Amino acid sequence: SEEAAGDKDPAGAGACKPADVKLVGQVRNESNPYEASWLAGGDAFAKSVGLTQQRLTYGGDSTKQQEQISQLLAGDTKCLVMNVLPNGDSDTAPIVKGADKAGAFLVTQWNKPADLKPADYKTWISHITYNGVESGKQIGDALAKSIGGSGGIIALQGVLDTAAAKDRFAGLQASLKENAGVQLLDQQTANFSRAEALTVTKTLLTKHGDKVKGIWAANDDMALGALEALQQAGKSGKVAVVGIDAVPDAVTAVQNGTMTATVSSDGTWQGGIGLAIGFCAATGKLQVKDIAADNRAFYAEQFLITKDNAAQFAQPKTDPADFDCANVFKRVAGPLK
Amino acid sequence: MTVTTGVAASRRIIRRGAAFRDAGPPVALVVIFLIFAALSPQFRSIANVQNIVDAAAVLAVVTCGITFVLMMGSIDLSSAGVMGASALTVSLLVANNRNDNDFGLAGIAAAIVLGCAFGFLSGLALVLLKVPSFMATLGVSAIGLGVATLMFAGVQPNISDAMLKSWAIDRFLGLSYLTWIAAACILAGWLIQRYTRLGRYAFAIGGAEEVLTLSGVRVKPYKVAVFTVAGAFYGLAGVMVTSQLGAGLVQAGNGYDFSAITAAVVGGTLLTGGRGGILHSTVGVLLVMVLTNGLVQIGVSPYWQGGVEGLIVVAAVAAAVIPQRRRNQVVK
Amino acid sequence: MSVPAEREPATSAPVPALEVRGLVKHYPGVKALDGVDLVVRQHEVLGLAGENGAGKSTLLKALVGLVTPDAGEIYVRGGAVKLRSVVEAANHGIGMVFQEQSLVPNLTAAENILLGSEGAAVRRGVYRWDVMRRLAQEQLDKIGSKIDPLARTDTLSFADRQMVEIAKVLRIEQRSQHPPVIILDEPTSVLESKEIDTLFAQIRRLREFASVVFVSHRLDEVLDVCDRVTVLRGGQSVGEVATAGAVPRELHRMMIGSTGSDDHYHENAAEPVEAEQPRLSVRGLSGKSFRDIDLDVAAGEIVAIVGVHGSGREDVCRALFGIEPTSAGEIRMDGKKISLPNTRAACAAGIGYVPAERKIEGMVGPMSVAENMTLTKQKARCAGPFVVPKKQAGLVDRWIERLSIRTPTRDTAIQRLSGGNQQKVVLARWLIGGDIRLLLLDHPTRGLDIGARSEVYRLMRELAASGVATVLLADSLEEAIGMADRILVMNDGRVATEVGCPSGGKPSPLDLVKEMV
Amino acid sequence: MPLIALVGLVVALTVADPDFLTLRSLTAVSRTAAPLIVLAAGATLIVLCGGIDLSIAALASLSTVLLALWLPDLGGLATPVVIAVAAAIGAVQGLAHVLLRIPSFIVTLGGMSILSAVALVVSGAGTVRVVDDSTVKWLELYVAGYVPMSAAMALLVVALIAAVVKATPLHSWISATGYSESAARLAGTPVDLVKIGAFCVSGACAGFAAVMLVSRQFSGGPTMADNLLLPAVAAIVVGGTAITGGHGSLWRSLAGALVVTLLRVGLPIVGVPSAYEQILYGVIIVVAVALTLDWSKVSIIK
Ligand SMILES: Nc1ncnc2c1ncn2[C@@H]1O[C@H](COP(=O)(O)OP(=O)(O)OP(=O)(O)O)[C@@H](O)[C@H]1O
Ligand SMILES: Nc1ncnc2c1ncn2[C@@H]1O[C@H](COP(=O)(O)OP(=O)(O)OP(=O)(O)O)[C@@H](O)[C@H]1O
Ligand SMILES: [Mg+2]
Ligand SMILES: [Mg+2]
Repeated sequence: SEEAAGDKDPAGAGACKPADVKLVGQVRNESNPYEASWLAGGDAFAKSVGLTQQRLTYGGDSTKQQEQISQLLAGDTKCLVMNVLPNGDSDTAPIVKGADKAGAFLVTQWNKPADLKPADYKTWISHITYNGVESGKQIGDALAKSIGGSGGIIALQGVLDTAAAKDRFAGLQASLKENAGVQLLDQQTANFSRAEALTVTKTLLTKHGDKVKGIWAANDDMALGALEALQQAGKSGKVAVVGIDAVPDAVTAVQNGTMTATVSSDGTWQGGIGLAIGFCAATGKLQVKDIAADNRAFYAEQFLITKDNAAQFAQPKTDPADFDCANVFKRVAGPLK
Repeated sequence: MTVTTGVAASRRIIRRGAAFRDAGPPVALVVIFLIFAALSPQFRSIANVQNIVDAAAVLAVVTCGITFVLMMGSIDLSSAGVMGASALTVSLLVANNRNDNDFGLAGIAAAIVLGCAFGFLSGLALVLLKVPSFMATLGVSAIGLGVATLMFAGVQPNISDAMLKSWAIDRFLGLSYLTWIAAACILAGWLIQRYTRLGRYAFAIGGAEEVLTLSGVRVKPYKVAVFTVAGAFYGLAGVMVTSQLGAGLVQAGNGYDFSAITAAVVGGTLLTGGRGGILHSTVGVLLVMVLTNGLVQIGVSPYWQGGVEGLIVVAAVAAAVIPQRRRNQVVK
Repeated sequence: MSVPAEREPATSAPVPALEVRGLVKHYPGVKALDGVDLVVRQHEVLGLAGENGAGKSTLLKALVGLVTPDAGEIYVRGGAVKLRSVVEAANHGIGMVFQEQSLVPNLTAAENILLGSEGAAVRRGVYRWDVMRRLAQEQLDKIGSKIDPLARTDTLSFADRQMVEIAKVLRIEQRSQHPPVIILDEPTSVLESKEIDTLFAQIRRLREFASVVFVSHRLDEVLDVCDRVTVLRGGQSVGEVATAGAVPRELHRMMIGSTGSDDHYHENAAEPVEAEQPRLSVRGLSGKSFRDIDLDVAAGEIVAIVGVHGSGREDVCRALFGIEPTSAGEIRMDGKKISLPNTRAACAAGIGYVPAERKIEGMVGPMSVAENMTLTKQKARCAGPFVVPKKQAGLVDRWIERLSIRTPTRDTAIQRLSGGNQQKVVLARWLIGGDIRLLLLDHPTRGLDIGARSEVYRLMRELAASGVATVLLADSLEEAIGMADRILVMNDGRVATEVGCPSGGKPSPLDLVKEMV
Repeated sequence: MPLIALVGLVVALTVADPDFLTLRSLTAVSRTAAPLIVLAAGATLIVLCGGIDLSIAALASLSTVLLALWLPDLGGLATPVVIAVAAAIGAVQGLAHVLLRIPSFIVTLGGMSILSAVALVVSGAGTVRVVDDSTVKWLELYVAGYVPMSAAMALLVVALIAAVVKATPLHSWISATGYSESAARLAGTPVDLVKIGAFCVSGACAGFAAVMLVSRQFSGGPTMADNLLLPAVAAIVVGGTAITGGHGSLWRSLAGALVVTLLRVGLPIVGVPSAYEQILYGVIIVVAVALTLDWSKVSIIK
């Protein structure tokens, strides 16, 4: 039997029996709604093919993620399928190289350095992400619109050294360029955290007072923190707030008007689709070499959620049909630039 | 800030500079406040001062708890886990969107009791298993986070309990209820420290634990009790964070462990125990909060903020120890 | 174990307050107590004498429940008791002032006095400071001490703290309706002679309503304050002496089993000093607690500095070792000007320092005898940068033999040695390099028994004979007079006067005391 | 004692998942543990002196950034230069601790945030990719086919420091400083130099750990090693080194680092769910310390 790593069918196509496939989903932690829904999506997919997903979490600790991956790859990797959320850009390369060497099927999401391309590897099937620049700009525009095109806003940045934070902020800057009347009063990092967003927002509100007409947050958690800050400052409803991710609380807030807009990123789908793509490849239903170049690294569809369409997103719905091997690339919105 | 072992060594320094030592942190607080006030007109606004005090509430409560532990010469890193567990507990027990519970104050009490239980666990690990508190509390923190994650179960519990939400929003004399709760905690902490056997023994344990044993005092129950009291403060802090955020977060206590130790130490509480106290720590908390707020107000780049804060903390402590420097002084 | 129901024929003598029979205590490798018998009568001051390591502290700790004896019985007022903790001992009316002062430095005197037996001062865990102050004041009044009960203990002087300890131990009266037994383990070793007088007055007062057990290595003190002395040797009681008319020599003989030399200070070994240039020459040295100190010490000379607490002599000593900063003045060694920014510089200049606080500053308790001995003069055990175990073993064993240090092995942790042997290791630390030129000895015989002390004196004489200059802060005026060639009297940070002290022409203590205050 | 904890853990994990005890799996553990071992080894020296170093992880992160930035220009020279720079930064902290008389906890806590800020700024708050990793690649090789080079190097670092300390007066000096600083100083021990030296070595170790991380990650990042702080301290304590100073050794920290690594990777890999993993981690680490601590050497546990 071929125990050792790396000497697999060079085409990168698997011939595993479906029952032999080992599905692994790895995210930062199970303690926030977004990643919890990701793992739930993975579980649902695994169940649909009669398997179980091994859930791995690394607590946002890059080294721990690497440690887990290398330990995982030190086991039996023949029919291993991994759907991984790298902690940061820097964590993707070692994961990819390790998986490639061990011949494990890999789908990564969100974080990837620009010059690292799945097309250069055999078993790194695909990289999925959302267009951060676009979503940052979309909510920036929505914010500008809701404050009537002019006035001061403040920005809450994410963890400064992540691509998501940078892209989204770049999107805001693009939006500011187009909306000349909107003025960025201040920007601070709140590290994607609800609690930090609360204190930072309070401080910025006292600093800029009534000049603040809107708050741009790089994710919904921070937007929700900002909402609390507004409520505590007695400014509930007087300042527009936008975020990204469409976590359930944010969608509800958009629905009832306390928040202006957010952008969908469908965690349940992300958790399922990565495993689905890997499963199809491992069982030979999908030949990696046949996958279109544009689908090896792509932006997934995302939607701006405003009061008008929020009801649609209130219940995230994953269509099992999305995970059929023929449909797995249905939500591709465009190739990664 | 300085550690002197034994009676003889302490004899040599106490008389000199006892006044300086306690004056250092308040002076530093005033100086830093004045510097920021001079640099930024927004900083010196009434609204911002209120904001600083309000923002200090949770940290003040955590620091109250940790101060007792530090006074004994132990350390406590469990606040992050305990606060997470208590935040989830309270948010699932008061009116919320996950279940039909609506226990109100009883739910809050339960969260505080849970905090006590975790503190009790740390204390037991220390006195029964003889695990240094650094490790024992780190372990308990992990356990707390695990328990919190279990309770979280994938869906964020949002609270709708009017009373708990109002704590963060309603104001009395310009300050939020949470701030008054923190003030009450400081007062309670001060009373415990000064007027109860628990507080005085915690102080004495930091001063000379072996002497207490020689005097026939059973030290272990007091150590456990101190950790339990600290746990209660963390439990309350978890509730307060939940009130602020309107939701129970596993990460409710993120970063409070080191911030609280920093605040206590900056305020003049010794890591080796036996000196400092609640009032010192309160000054430390204000100093830390003034710093974080001030740096944002004067517009220091977010990239540099952490660094500048670290630098100022080191400088403040350094300035505070200058009057008591001696050649053969033990600094750990 | 059968306990005789009826103890001591109830004739004339009342039942003893405390009696110990055949107490045995083993420690790994040592038999600390080997069947000790002891009787403490009511209203007497019983002295306990014995060499370092004779088992005095162990015996006393057994009496307050800190040490569980392996065999033997303890009777309190005729009844056999098992003492398992300090509290139980206190309930039987036995309390102890420990060899090392044991107060919590950051608590008030009142709290220390009431520690562990707060009584009415704490109700349901809540302090009532007014009651506490009153109760503490009552205790202090008993011994006539004037200190403020609410003063922090670490702001008190050594003597005052001793008073606090005694006041504290007297709290046991509250626990037992019988007259208490108060145990004082070496209470005088850290006190000045004036403070000792106060303490003795207290002890005599205690006798009115209590029994006292008193331990000291200063035999004259023992004879002075005690009614009776029991002598321990090797964990056994070897005799009993009524103090009336007894002389130290007799006690000493019982302690060590033979007659020691009469020439305590080895004065016949003292050699006249003739030096053209002083080894150490200090001019106008000033620091925080001393001003304008001039001091010359020739090679082979022993100069004692005397003064009361606060005279600044200790700080002068520490300044000469680079620990205490100086603001003015110059220091010359063999005519060469040196500066002493730190202890390293002092060591490099051939200066050695034996601090008074042996346990805290003198030795590193958990480290071995060998490591403690070689801590300073690393070169002596190294080849190049590397430690040569063989070289170290040879060196250390040689010095263990030469100073007759009693230790199981050279790798024994120094904290397990008796005080005298610890002190010898600390002294040896400076000698093994063979390059020591000036020794600063701060109370080098504190807590040592008479024999160990004598050996330290002999060592000092030998060193002087080999040309080492010595500055001595003596434990007592007698010691200073006995050992020194010259005495400097310090008063309030200045040198008050200088007294020649050659063999044969010694000044009297009174001459010195006049200048000290 | 730490060895018993280590063996016990391996046995427990093997029972939980028989696949765990394979050569490849153990090889992966040792490779994984390498940076942690090196970090813990350096910090052990400081703990032995009675202090603590909270800046090691931040310093390692900064070093990964510096190495990634300098590799293109300096090539093979970048590694020693980064280690030297890290050592210098460690020494500066040591100097601040000794000269300003600030507790090491505070100095290094401040150092941690300062170094993080510097790392954030010099990296432009992002990952610095290493395109040509030929000069650090050697750490990813295997000795004799099975022993990862990084693990071998970690072992070498521990052995080297431990041997130097043992064979020279440093051992006495460090223990004396840790057990009783004032006694050590009065014995003429170069207490200040020893402490600064310990900080310097700890810094160098952080630098070397950074090299290992870069060779593993093919990049440097301003927060890359940050999460290794608590595991490193845990490794030291689990090894049985007294956090109060004096008693302990680098070998103990090596065993401790392996225990901690096994817990970090072993529990999730054998299928313990995330929430229970944390609970188990907390329980096991406390029990491990209870097992390894030599109570006869430390009288009072704080
Ligand atoms: N905890 C202990 N462990 C091991 N040996 C001990 C311990 N305590 C005392 N010993 C040993 O028991 C013997 C008696 O010691 P003890 O302290 O009773 O002597 P001592 O008469 O009080 O001496 P000193 O005059 O120096 O105070 C000594 O040999 C000592 O080394
Ligand atoms: N400037 C000062 N301010 C306050 N206290 C001081 C000052 N200088 C010295 N002291 C204290 O005075 C005390 C006596 O000083 P020192 O120890 O030098 O006297 P000493 O004569 O050597 O006493 P001993 O007889 O115990 O050796 C010390 O406790 C010291 O702390
Ligand atoms: Mg004794
Ligand atoms: Mg003195």
